[in-house]
Amino acid sequence: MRLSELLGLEVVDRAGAHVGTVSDIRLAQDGPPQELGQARLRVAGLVVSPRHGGRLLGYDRIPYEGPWLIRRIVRTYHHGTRYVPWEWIEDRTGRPLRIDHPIDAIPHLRDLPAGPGA
Amino acid sequence: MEAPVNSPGRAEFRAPAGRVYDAYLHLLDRQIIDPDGEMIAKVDDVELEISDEGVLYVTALLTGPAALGPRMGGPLGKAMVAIQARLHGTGGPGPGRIPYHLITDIGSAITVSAQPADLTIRGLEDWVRTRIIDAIPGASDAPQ
Amino acid sequence: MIGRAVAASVFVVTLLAGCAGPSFSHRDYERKAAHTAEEANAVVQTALLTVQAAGKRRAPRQFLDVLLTDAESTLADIQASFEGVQPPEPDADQLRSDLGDLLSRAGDVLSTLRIEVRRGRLGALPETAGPLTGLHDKLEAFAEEHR
Amino acid sequence: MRRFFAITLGILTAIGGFVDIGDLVANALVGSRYGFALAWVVPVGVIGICLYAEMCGRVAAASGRAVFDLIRERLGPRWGLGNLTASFLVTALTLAAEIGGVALALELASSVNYLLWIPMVGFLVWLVIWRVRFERMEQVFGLGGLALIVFAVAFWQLGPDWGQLIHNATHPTLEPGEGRATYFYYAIALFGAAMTPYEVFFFSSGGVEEHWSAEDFAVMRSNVFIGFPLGGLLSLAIMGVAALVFFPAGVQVETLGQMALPTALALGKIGLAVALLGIFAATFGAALETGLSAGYTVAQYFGWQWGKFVRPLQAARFHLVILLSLIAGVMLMLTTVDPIKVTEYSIVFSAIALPLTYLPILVIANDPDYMGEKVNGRFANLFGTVYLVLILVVSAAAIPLMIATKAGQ
Repeated sequence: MRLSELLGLEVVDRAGAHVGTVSDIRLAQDGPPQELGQARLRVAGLVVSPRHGGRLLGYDRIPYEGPWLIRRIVRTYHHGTRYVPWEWIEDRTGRPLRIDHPIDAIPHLRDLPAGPGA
Repeated sequence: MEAPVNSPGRAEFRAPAGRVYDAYLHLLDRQIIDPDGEMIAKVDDVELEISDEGVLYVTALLTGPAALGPRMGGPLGKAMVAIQARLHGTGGPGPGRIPYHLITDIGSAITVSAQPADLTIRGLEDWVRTRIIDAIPGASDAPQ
Repeated sequence: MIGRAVAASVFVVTLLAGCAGPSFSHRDYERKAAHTAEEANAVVQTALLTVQAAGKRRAPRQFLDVLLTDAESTLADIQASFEGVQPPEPDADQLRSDLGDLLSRAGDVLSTLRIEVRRGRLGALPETAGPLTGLHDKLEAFAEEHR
Repeated sequence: MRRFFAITLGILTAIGGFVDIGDLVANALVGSRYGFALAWVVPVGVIGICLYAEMCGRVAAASGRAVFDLIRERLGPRWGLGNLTASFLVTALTLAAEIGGVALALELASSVNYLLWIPMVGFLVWLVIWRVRFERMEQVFGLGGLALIVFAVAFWQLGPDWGQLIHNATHPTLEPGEGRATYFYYAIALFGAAMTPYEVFFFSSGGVEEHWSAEDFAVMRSNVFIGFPLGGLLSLAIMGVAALVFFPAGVQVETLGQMALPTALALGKIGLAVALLGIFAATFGAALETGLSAGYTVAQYFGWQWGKFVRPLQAARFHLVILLSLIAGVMLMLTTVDPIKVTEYSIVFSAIALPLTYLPILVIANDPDYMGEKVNGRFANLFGTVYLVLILVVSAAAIPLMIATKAGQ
């Protein structure tokens, strides 16, 4: 499958409540090492935003400061973005993607200890 | 390195160890270059494969109109895929494919350990080179 | 269907507006005349400045040729555009012929200037351009009066 | 001397923004129509382009990535394609106009009709892009364009009343009969020209062509802080002589010949010859800048190999895009469309391209992934934000004002 097929998918919680849409996919390089090149890269989880669009600027994740005004606008727009670990998804082929936890149990992205690249 | 995340009232999970990338932010739409800095293509999409344990692994970078078209969507996206399917060169009708194991660095560009000539992903470049540009005198000279 | 009808009627209205041209009252016509005089005056001024450069041997023939040819054709365009406007009533005819006369005389001088430049008689230009100064004043007065 | 040659990229880039064919005539027109009442726009534009050229130069030196890489990466393929379409149209239309502009300059020197020069000019532009090394190209045409300094000399020779001039520039008033909408239309046109997007495409790609690295920040900065103010100065000088010669006479400058006339009046044949040389070099330089930028934008969006630092054979699609743009430009000019009008209409596409170009630059100049230690400071972010807001306002106002004033009539 292609990575872009996951982007924009709707995500619902155990009870069917709307969580948001997939706005990015977090990859982790902790797979088994290979003969050549780098360790394998696996899908670790989904970044799920309650809003569409505007996601590429990266302000909702990278801890960088940036111009104050743009940071405020983007972070306000993406307020409530959550992180769904890949293993929480019950049925990876079903649409929408359903999580085996209630919405309140899904952590907010901003509460995660370290951003990507850390 | 695995650190459990505990948020009050929330379920626990294991935060990923090792390097972490956000695919859209760090991988998609970045420039792919060879070790000498020659530009090869853009990361137009990424191929994922599911393992027996249900883990999705990145298996290749996809390039060219057949990869970009579906992301673009709409009639334009369809046209890109159709044109690629009709005019494909040595690479076949699908997108260009750079296997994951060739990647040596993920930074502001993605470096792969292969020469562009060894990857069958540049059908149009080859066609333009041999049919048009090579026919113009001075095409293989360094500028003076 | 409705969308197409609307588009068609917009198209027709645009077409009619383009063909019929604006309808002029006497005052509109007068304003148009004053505006034409102003535009013509700018051309005359440019020609005078060009001749000034020529008189002091400050510019080569090719350059003067381009500027004076431009001035001549611009003035011809201005005149043609004014003469294309229908005077609203007989008492506008005087206005039309007064301005037309000034424009024709300026046009004649510009033509002579262009001919002399192409013959390389740069020294003669200031004398040939002599009447332009008077025409400039008259055009200015005309524009002032009818503004 | 070597140090001086190192800043020619900045000068050549600025020429495309401040004194290309459209701006040569627009500056003179504004001077002839408004005197010094619009002179304040030029420094405002110079500061804006300096800010953003410095940012994208820093990104290029730190990461080796040029501006359209950043646009595609942060805006994604769709918005990126929208910007590509608008930017490419601005650039290609300007390229066509510059070909016409070089031909008009040759007409002034030879009195041979400009239409006859157009195919030859198109071929020469292509030949320079095809064969001449990037550094040599920027030295010849960047320094040649500096001949326009003759307008500053002419301005001084015409002996303006400096006190009055400064008063008029700092207390702008409108002549009776001049509308505010038209005044702001020209203010926007001048500002838009100063910040025209192909300047940052060319400047950042030129940095990559010259293999800038993290050690070259000083060279990059001197390019920015000398090159663009010089461009602004040339632009002000042209506006100034027109204000002195044509404004009192009530003439509105509309042709390249009128624009050059004051140098003949003030300095004679030598002055005029230098001015024509400067106009030729500046329009030719702008043609090279826009021609290359047409190739840079498309190649960077799609990830193709680009640049003059490799042999043409290694960047086949890049050279094909340039070749096709040049052919299209020559054909457009041969329809006898007025080159100066063409640049006026390209402002419509600029309105779309400007914010979509400058936003990603501002964002990535803050991204430590790209920049390491060299991320924007507070100053750059504060003024970058102010200018981004200004660009948004200008973009929103450009098209309505253009329609309302019938492009400044």
